Amino acid sequence: MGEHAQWNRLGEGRTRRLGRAARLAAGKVIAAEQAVTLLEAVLEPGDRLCIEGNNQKQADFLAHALVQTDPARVRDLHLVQSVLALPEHIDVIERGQVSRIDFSFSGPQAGRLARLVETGRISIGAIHTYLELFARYFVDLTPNVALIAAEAADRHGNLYTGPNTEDTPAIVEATAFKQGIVIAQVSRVVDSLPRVDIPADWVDFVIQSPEPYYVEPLFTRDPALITETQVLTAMIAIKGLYAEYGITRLNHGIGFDTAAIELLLPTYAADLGLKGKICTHWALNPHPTLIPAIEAGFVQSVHSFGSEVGMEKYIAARPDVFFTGHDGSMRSNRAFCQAAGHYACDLFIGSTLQIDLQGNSSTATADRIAGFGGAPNMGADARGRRHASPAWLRAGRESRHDGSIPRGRKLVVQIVETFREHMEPAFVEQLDAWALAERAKMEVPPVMIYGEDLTHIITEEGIANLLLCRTPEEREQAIRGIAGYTPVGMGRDKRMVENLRDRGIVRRPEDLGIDPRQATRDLLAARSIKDLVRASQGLYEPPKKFRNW
Amino acid sequence: MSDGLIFDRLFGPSAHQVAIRGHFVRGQASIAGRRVEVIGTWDAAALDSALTLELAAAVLACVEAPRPPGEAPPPIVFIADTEGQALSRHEELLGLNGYFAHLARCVDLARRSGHQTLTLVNGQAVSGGFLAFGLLADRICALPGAQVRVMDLRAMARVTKIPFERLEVLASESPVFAPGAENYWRMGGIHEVWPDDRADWRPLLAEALAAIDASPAGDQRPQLGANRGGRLLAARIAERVALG
Amino acid sequence: MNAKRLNQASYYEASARARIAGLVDAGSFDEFCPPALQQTSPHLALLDAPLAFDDGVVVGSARMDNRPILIAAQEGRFNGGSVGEVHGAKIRGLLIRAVREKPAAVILLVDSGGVRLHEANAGLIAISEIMRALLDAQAAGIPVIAVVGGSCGAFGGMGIVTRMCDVVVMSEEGRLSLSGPEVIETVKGVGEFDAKDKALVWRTTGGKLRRTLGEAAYLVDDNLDAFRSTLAEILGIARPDNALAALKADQAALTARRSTLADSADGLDIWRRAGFPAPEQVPMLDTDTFNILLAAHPLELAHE
Amino acid sequence: MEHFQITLSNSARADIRQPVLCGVVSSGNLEVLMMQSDSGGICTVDVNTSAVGFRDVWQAVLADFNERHALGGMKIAINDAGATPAVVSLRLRQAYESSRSETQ
Repeated sequence: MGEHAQWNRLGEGRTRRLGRAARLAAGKVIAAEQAVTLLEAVLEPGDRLCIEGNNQKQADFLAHALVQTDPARVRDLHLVQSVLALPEHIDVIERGQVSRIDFSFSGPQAGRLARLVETGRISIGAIHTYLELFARYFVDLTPNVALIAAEAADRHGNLYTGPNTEDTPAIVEATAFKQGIVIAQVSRVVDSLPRVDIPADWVDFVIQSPEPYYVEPLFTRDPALITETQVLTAMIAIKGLYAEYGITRLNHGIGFDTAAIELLLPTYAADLGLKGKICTHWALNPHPTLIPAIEAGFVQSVHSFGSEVGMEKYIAARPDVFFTGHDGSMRSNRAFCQAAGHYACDLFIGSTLQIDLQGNSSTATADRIAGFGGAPNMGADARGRRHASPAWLRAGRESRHDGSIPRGRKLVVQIVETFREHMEPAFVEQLDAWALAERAKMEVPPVMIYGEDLTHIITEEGIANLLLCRTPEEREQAIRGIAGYTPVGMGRDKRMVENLRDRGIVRRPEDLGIDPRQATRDLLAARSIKDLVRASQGLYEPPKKFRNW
Repeated sequence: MSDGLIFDRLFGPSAHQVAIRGHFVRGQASIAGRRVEVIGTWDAAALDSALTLELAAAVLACVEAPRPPGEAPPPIVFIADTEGQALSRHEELLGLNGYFAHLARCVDLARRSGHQTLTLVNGQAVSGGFLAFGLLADRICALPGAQVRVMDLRAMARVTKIPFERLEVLASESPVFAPGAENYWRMGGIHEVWPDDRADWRPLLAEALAAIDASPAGDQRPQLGANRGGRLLAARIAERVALG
Repeated sequence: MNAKRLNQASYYEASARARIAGLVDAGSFDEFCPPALQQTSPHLALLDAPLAFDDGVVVGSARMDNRPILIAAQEGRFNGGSVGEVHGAKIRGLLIRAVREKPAAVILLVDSGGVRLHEANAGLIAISEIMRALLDAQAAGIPVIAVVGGSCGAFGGMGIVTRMCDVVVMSEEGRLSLSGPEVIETVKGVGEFDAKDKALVWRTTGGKLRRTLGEAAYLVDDNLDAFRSTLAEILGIARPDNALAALKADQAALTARRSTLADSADGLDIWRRAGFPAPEQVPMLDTDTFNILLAAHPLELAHE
Repeated sequence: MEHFQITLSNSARADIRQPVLCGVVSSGNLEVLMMQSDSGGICTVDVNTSAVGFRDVWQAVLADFNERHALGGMKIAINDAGATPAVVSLRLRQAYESSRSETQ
């Protein structure tokens, strides 16, 4: 008998916790005022806790309840969640209720987090990529309790997560099937749901929050702010890379550089005859700047990590392009989309703050601990990949200099201006990540994309094709060769760079037949948010801060 | 200055019938044997569309008023005391700038109809409220103690992001941005700053009106600014563009 | 279906020089007081601020549909198109020149927040001098046309100057008013005017509202060709009229506007009153549709 | 603001009959004025910039530009509000090209 018991400690723990919470509700639905009491009832010292904090959707009400719990009862927690975005996520650490954190991204709270680490008030297990953290949910970081957010619940506890499903399935699956407790905050409780995203028997408690959960419009880039230089780098990317490799399956990072590419597809790329030949299948959030390309018939399919505020009606009206439920609204899924971006895309392109001479890049600065979210998953060669595509094969061919067995390679591209605003150089001898690693006592410097994965760098000075470089010296000179007038660029060996140019390793705009004077904003398919709305036939409804109407 | 006193000093105690209604000034007076019309704003008026229409109506009435044959149109004396344009969303919706433009055209019509126009800055003249009518007169005089400005130095420091202390120092070298009737005088934007040692302003007023007759037609202020050394480029550049 | 291409050059985004180049007959522009003279602002230099060789305004003569015109273009991206001593003197000089040269019109491409604070006194005086010179040009029978479609709109003294012009042409992105929303918010509080609520700002100052109120005679698309063809059309018909009868009619209309709009909070109320079928949709309407709807639903002023 | 003059030598003679201005002085942007001078194989560049401490970058950008273009006997004046070298190079090229088209 005693032997049996040790095989079900998790189940007994679950029974114990549910027992303490039983007096709070007859069914699964619990009143908002009881949220703090519920958390105090189910949480035990040493618990691994996930407060669903995605890139966009936040379980903000439950996070707020957590910081009101009694620190004597709720303590020694181990936070395991993808994003530390809300002030409450840091507040609960400052209140001394958390002893350890494992996460992926903490952009909005990066400064506070760095101070906590420096003063020894928190220990970081690791800063993961999204996929890596989700993977560990199923190995050694399974949550005991998950606080999640959904759009709506029915009385049984079925959840509708709608367009912003994001991390929820990964969190709930890990928690529910390892005897954990799942608590959902929902914006409304209804009799019947548009569709069921999370079945009721995976959910223990439902709380209707007084306010709908907060969603940040993270992926909206106002075309009005795209510069001529960004138009130029976008032209270089399209003509020198997308067209050359025939890239059909891809992921774009967030930024004005990539927004410029999206907005040049129906104009510049169409003029080059590239419609149907590039950019047909995407792992991408529903960027509003992709609307003109979709309307122009460039895009066949988009699967998304999460949604974007204001894009709901547009997405629902384009079911051939987006993944939508039978109810018409989109279904996103961060874990699957990350996997798609890693394995099924031929190209990742994104921006960064710094690139060093080996091609390592990072957005880390010395006084902020931010992490990189999903970029490292997309921005890494998928070494397990086996299926071929022309772009993948060509990149593989270019990278093999030793007659080794034929194999493809993912294109991993950084697109930057040589100088950011305030004349901060994008190319550096040493990444600030080293200084951060020292201050925060990290085991490895936080690199976003490793030089060995990086295949191309695009600046307004041209493209460096790192695949074709045969030696570390060539690689360094290729990087210096497109680093313009930064100290790194000015330190180049001019003769060697010209040599690389002859071999097509460094390609200037003129080598590609691009005249920088043609790079004007008039090439953009939309020059304002209003243009995007019009392109969407009025279906896109941008958040207020982006509207002048 | 108390309501009546200024008009006593300008015209003499029994030579004016000027009524002050809220922020609006209207009446008649005589100076050196000539009848003059008095129109203006009072008590640091924030100029809004209603007050602007009152001023414009008064100017139009002067232009329209029947006169005995052979009598010259009477001069119009504008009293400008304004803290600037009214700051209100509704006024912006109405298009307050259009009301000011209308008033400016009315003042110009009066000038072209033969009325001399003279502005007396009393109290303060700020920015848009001053532009709307005061600055359009043939001649502009600042009464003793009058303040003229666009913006005070602290606000300017905030907007231009230039430290206040530095602006203070520079203000002593240049009349171009700091508040003060004297600065406007040096730049030719104000023709006279009246001294504060006279109890009786009648001679000054009569001289000012006579000076309008004596001065050449057209806007002489840029040249005045050059002659006084406070505004060296305005006249020269306008001439280069006009004649070049 | 192909997305509509925006390959026409945007007026809003064009520089002052590019606007002139896009509006006048090719090769006809002759600049006065050109940048080569480097007539920069000594006052900006004193404050150690960036200078521009044209002090933010381009003035000259040109031809439009082969008619002679004088034209000025303010550069909104240099110091918000603000008027200082040199800038103002160039515009004034152009208007004085008009009296002598008798062009078909003077065209002012206004893109300005008003007085330049770095030289506030000089700027205020300069604007009043522009007003005087503008009235002189009109008195000489020269029509003055204002165009408002840039990022700074027409505010402050330049908002007054714009409304003194004989015809105002706007795009929906243009704004025409007096005090900037930021100024009103700073002084009177966010409750009076929330400057960050851009939709409200446009419903209070933007091109569609100004066209509805009749302050702008034309609302055109944001491209240089649309502005050009409208201006060419106006050239033949605009006539200045500052006579007593005209000003009395304006006095009556402005009085009626005050009472008609006494209860209107912003453009929505005005479009509702005018009888637009879906007032809340007006800001999103394209220019042609808006103009057709406005013709069918003009705002009637309640004359007392 | 920082002011300095950079002198370039170039034996290829510029031919500008009409002075040319390109660009606008706004944040991150600049204006370039190109004029003919009578200084033979010399090109003087007057730079007035709000970004203090980048004289060596200006020197490098202008030297590269000088290598590819005929600047002898040209006078260049620049008002800069913190433009990046990319924008500077672009404006220089635009100004140069339009100076040539004006003379044709």
